Amino acid sequence: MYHKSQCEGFQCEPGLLDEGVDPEDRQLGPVERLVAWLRQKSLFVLAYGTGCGAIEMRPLMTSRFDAERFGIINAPTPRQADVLVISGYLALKTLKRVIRSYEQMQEPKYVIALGSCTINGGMYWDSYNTVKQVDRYLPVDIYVNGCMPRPEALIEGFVALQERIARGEKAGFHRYREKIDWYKANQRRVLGEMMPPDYTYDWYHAGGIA
Amino acid sequence: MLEFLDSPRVLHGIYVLGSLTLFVIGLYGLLAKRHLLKILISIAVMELSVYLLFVGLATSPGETAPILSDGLRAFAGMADPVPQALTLTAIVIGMAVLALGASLTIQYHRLTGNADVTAMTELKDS
Amino acid sequence: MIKLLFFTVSLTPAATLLGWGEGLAWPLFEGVRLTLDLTPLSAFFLLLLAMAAPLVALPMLRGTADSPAFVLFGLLLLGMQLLLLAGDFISLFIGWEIMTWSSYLLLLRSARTDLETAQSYILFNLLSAFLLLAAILVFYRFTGHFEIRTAAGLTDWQEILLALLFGLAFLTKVGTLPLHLWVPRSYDQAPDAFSAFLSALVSKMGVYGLVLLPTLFPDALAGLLGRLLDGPAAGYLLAWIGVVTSIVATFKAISQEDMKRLLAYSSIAQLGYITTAIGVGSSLALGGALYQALVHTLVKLLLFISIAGIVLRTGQRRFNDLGRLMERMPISFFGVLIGIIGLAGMPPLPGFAAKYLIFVSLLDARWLLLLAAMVLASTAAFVYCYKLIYAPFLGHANSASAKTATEAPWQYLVPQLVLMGLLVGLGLFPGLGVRLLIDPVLIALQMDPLGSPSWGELVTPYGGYDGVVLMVVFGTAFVLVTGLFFLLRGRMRRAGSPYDLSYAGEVPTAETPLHYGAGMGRELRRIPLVGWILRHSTQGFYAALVRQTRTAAELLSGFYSGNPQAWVLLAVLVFALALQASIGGI
Amino acid sequence: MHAVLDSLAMIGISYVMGFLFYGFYRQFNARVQRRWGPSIWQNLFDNLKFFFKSETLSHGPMFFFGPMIIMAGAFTTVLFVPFLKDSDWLQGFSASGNLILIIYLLVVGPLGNALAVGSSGNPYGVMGVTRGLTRLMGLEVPFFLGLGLVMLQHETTSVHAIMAAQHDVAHWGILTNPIAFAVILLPFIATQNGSPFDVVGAPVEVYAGPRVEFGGRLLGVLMTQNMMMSIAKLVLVVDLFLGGAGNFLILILKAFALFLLTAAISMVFPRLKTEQAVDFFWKVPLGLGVLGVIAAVWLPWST
Amino acid sequence: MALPLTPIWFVALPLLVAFSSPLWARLRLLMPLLLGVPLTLLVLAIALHPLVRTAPLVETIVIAPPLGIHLQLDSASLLLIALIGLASALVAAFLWLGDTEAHLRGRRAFVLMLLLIAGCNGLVLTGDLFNLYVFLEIAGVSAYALSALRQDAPALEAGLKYLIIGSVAAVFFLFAVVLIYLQTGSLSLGAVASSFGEIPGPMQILIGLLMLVGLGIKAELFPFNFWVPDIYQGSHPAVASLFSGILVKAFLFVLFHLVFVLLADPEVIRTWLMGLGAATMLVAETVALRQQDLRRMLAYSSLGQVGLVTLALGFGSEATLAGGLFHLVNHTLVKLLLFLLAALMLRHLLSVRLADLAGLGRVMPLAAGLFVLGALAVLGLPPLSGFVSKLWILKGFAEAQVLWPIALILLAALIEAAYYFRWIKTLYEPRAQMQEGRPLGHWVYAPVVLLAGLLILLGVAPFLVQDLFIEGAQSLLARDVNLEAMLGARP
Repeated sequence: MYHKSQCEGFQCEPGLLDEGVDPEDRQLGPVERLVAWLRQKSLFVLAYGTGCGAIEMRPLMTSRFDAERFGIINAPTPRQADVLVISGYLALKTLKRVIRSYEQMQEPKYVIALGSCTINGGMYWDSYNTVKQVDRYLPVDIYVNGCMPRPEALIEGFVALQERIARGEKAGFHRYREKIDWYKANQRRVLGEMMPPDYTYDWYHAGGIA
Repeated sequence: MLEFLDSPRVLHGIYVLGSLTLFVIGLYGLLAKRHLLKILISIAVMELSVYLLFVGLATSPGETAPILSDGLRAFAGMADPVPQALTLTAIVIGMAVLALGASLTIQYHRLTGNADVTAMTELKDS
Repeated sequence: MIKLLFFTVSLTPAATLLGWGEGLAWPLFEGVRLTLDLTPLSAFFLLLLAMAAPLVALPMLRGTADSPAFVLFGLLLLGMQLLLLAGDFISLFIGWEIMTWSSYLLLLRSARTDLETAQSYILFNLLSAFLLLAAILVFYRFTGHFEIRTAAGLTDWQEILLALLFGLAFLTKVGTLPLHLWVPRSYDQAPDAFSAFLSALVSKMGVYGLVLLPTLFPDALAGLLGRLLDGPAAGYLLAWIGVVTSIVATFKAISQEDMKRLLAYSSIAQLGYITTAIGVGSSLALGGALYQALVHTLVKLLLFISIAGIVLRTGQRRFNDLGRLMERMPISFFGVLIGIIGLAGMPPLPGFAAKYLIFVSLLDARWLLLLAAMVLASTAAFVYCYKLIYAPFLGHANSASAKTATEAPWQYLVPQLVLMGLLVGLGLFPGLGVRLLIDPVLIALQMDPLGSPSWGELVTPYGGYDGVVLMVVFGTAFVLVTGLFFLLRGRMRRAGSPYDLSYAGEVPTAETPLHYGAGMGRELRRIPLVGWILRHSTQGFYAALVRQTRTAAELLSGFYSGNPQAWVLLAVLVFALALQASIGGI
Repeated sequence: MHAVLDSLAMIGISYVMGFLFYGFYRQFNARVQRRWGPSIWQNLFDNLKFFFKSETLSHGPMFFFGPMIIMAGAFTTVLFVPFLKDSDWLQGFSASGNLILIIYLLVVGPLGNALAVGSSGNPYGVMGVTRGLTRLMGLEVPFFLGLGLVMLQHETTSVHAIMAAQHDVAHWGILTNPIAFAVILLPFIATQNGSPFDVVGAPVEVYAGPRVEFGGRLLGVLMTQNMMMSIAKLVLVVDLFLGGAGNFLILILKAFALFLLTAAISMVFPRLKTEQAVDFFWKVPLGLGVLGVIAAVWLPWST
Repeated sequence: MALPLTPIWFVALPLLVAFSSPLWARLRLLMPLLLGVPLTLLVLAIALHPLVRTAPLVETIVIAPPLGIHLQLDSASLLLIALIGLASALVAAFLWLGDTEAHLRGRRAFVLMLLLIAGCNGLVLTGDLFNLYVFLEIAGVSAYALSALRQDAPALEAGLKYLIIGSVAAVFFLFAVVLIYLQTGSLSLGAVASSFGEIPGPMQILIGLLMLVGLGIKAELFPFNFWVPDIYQGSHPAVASLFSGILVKAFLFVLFHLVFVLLADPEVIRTWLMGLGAATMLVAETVALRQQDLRRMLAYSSLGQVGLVTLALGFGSEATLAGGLFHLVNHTLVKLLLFLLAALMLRHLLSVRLADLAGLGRVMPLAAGLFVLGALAVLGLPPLSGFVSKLWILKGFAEAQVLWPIALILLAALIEAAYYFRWIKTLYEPRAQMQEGRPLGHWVYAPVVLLAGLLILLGVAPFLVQDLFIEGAQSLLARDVNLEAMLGARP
């Protein structure tokens, strides 16, 4: 039985989401603008299929939805990926691997949380072994809501992401670097003994450069 | 009645037959007997047969022993002396070998308690 | 003191080469006179010897002085010099035999040599030696002299018989296919520094013999069937033997789990190329064969010495037990790197020049199928070359000793540096090698020299290439690219741990099997041809031969029963039978 | 100065051509699959994006030098392939090289990169390298045999001489030596890492391949060299079989025609496993090559 | 009175010294004399060499006409005499310096060894068939007794076996002698030779076969040599070295001497002899593969070499004869070396079985090294003397355009290598644990090292001695000259 012994997500830290968004529009120079434009034209996706959402990822690349026309293509390994799509509820086992995959991606990198279960627990809101709210553990850039969201919704999410990239806004990975202690504390709370070894993230503590 | 025995051919034939018989007996003993002394005796018998053959064939009927004495000054009518001398020598040598063999057999028997030729298995391919 | 003396001894081949006056002669006995003479061909191989001997001697100096090994090494050098300087076959054979047994005794100095290895080494080498002796005697029977010079007045069949006997002898030494059983195990188990010498030099003596053959019997290769396409027909057979050897040995090398065994098989394969080239027999091919011999000597010395250093420092020789030594033994790493580049015949190192000459000679003879087969062998060689550098130096350290190893001692590093320098220099100036080393030999063999317009250029009738330009272009490109990238590298971050891998979201630990050392190339078995080759081996045949001989010995030893009566019985029976046969038969 | 300009031009041309060709390939592929597909510039965007990634992970010096070696190898290869016939321009250093050298140069870079893969310590990467080397072992035999037929036909290994011999359409290699072209065609696709022989670095399905540890700008370098190397190979085959090119436009046309042919073949076949590919190469193209050799060398009418 | 330099001393001196042994025992001169007598004989042989070069030396000691002892010394027999002198001197030196077991240094051994020397010399020298029989028995009896000298079970067994088979051989030989006498009426070799051709054919064959069996047993040819390994194993290795080194060689010489003198055309039995030689060689080498006892292995190897020599001598061309004689000498030296080393190992470790010798190279480096040297010499590997003699033989075959013996010899050498190198490998087994045995002095090695030096010297500079062998071969072949000399010496 699920006991609501502690607050979760927005209930505890309501200001968190707003804090990530940079209030004043940063002015981009021409080179930065070009770079940002190039970045949004090419998104390599690491699709992390943890639940039923994974089934909605496949049609994205098929002739019907053809995400490739947006420059979106699957990447084989996290090293090459720009976008991590977390598609489904996260259990402790999968959370650990999602974090690991995210940390192995090269910046700039973005996270799309796909589906209600990922975002707020959804139908597993009182399950004893799922992680309810992914944005406590990883910085999510785009939330694609639904149970399950259609591929069209996902494409919309991508397009939104592209727009944000082109605007040169501060993204989730900045937030992750800046608030690493908070994220790690959250992660440690649920993972406990299963925390990955120090070397996987300790460079974040040094400002992201090691 | 037994004159035909005086003919050298017949006589030599008998010698040959006899000594060959002896030889074969010796050979049989050598191959079939297992006691060391019997084997030595068989060898002696074989040697003996050869001596007999030698002396027998070298002598023809009517010849006397080749001993130069009693006024005999020539070898006329005498048997060829060489085979006899040689046979004597050979007998001596055979004797010596036999003696050595017998002594070795005795020592061997003392040491190991057997004199069986087939039981001599100390030395063999490993 | 002993060490100094030994090192001086190892310089004797160089002294011989430099100080050789005119021929020497030594009467052995009635009708046999040993003559020693330095021809350009023998000078070429003597040069290899002179170069290799001190380089191999240096690692042997490490640790306590092993005087018997030093003496044997000296004898080995003596035998090889005799072999190379021989003006007649008897001296050649004497040198050959001294080389055989002294190298065998050196092989016994290793603690790892087992009985089967030792036996196979000596028996195959003696087989080779006795074949050589038989060939020499048949040669003597046909010509009435022992001198090494072109044999005149032989019929075709006589020449072919001789070439066959000589050829078998020399092919055994170079470890051609069905006769290669001894090579991998002995190279593997020999003392580590000595393996270098075995592979680099001792096997070259077989090559020396093979190169000698066409000069002895100019018509033997073409004699049987005339000319096939544009090359000698009998040589076609020899060339195929060489190529099949290379292919099989290459695949065997890929499947090895032990560094030295891999090198041994690669040695067989490389010598297979030489065999092929000799089969072609044109001046291009012989030039290629000599060049390959030169390169192979340098490369195998380098590789075996580097690996000896690894074995010295870690005590491990299996691919599974090593890994990530690159950071601990950087010079050895570069040694092996240069070595495998040479071994694989990649430009710009001189291995390419050798391969180029051989390829062109095959093209010249229009033996395209051979060319394809050879390409197969030399491409497959990339796999084992990669395995050789990956498994010890890259990947993950797989044993405690590999994690704590230090760089090899200077006795191992100096030869490596020298050899690296030689290889790079020769790669830069392939024409220089041709001009200085190959052409004099070819001229002496009454063939057209290859010629080279400049030091850097290697030229054939089919076109050539310029080593200097190649090296400069590649070097410039490398410097430019690296520099540019370094300027624009952005934020570069060094991985925090060797286990920081993208490993399907997992976090591998020291227990995770991350090192792909011995398993590399195992999946090649699934290719039908390769699987077939790897499933078969000549070992069973030789084992059966040994078994049969043992059975025969057992049967025959039934005669020696230890029972006097049986002896007498047999003697009498034989007597009776012989009597019956000779008198009764009349 | 001329050499420097010439080299820069060749490198630039091969870079641009490579990305455009492959951009076209992606769109062509998409159209065959009845979808819109990305723009023709998409490959360029991808590449530049990687060059502008702000973070790059390295596993040590060797890991860093691997892509540099492969890039240098690609430059060298490009510079040793003559782009134009009878021209002073776009020749690079091809006068100092030959066909066999170029074939070997094609593998220098990948082997250098293999070192980097090895030093990363990722077994999947090494597995990919092994697959690549295995495929190389399979494809090189018929490829070399086909080129051997060409070299035999012209009795030279010099690319210039082979080009010069094909002075008009009737003397194009593809007409005078069609078997050789047929022999090298499929291995050529494999050298281009094209489907159906692309299991080595296959983009999606396999969590493996030589590039598994490369990301950021190093990956950009790898993509760049791949494109340039592809162009070098294309131009080489154009030189050998399509009579070379007199000027830049014809070069693009011929290369594009050839590219279209290979792309069309790639598109319609499913991917083969490595060992299947090797076995295939040793059976079909090599068998064809043996027939070619018999026709060219062994039969009585062949001189 | 100046003692004339005559061949009789070769037989007489050892006999005299042997029979006056009580005196020497009292004077404690046994060992010096055992060394001195062969050395004297060796010097005598060298002194006689210039005489013999010109013509064979024939001497007849008349007991009573027409009885007499004919001694004939030609180049070939001189070679054998010198070899016997040298070999027995080396063994004597080994016994003396090596501080060997008491029973080998006692009076009995002294007498028996000198008798053996006398017998062998007599065998080689005699020109009379019956004397041949007598010397055969002298040598035989002393050999039986020598092998039983240690008087433990193996030694007695060896002695008895040797005695049985030796006596049978003697009976066969005697039978042949008797038949010859009955057919020709004479026993002198010269006379027999001149009338041998007149004996009816079947009888010739019978005689020949009887002789072949008799001498074949003694000279260790194939179907008659089954006794050899047992005897060599049972005897002390030093004694075995004498058997292998001189006794067999004397008998081989006798066999071929008879063949070349009696038969006007030796080619009629060439095939027989070569066949026997080849069979001996191959069978012995093959069986040797599975031996576990060093002495037994050496015995088989010795058989193999005897087969090789038989093959070479049986062919009967000048080059093979010369090579065969050289090989005879080499083999004597090598087998002395190896058996004496076996004696040393036996003393040190109390066993010479393969398993017990593992790792010997560390405990007795010199012995092991010399063993390797000896093995290389047996195998005929340069630069040791075995190579030269083997090459000489092979060259002889090649000159005569006969190739099959070459193939067989090389095959046999390969098989031989298989077991010799197995032993060598075992000697240098790195993993074996070897206990320290009894220490040996340095002087023990002196004769062995001398032997090794000789092997190397003969291997490097065989031209120093080649004339000896060529002359020996020529004198063996020169039947007419020999006959003339022998007949001319008839009283």
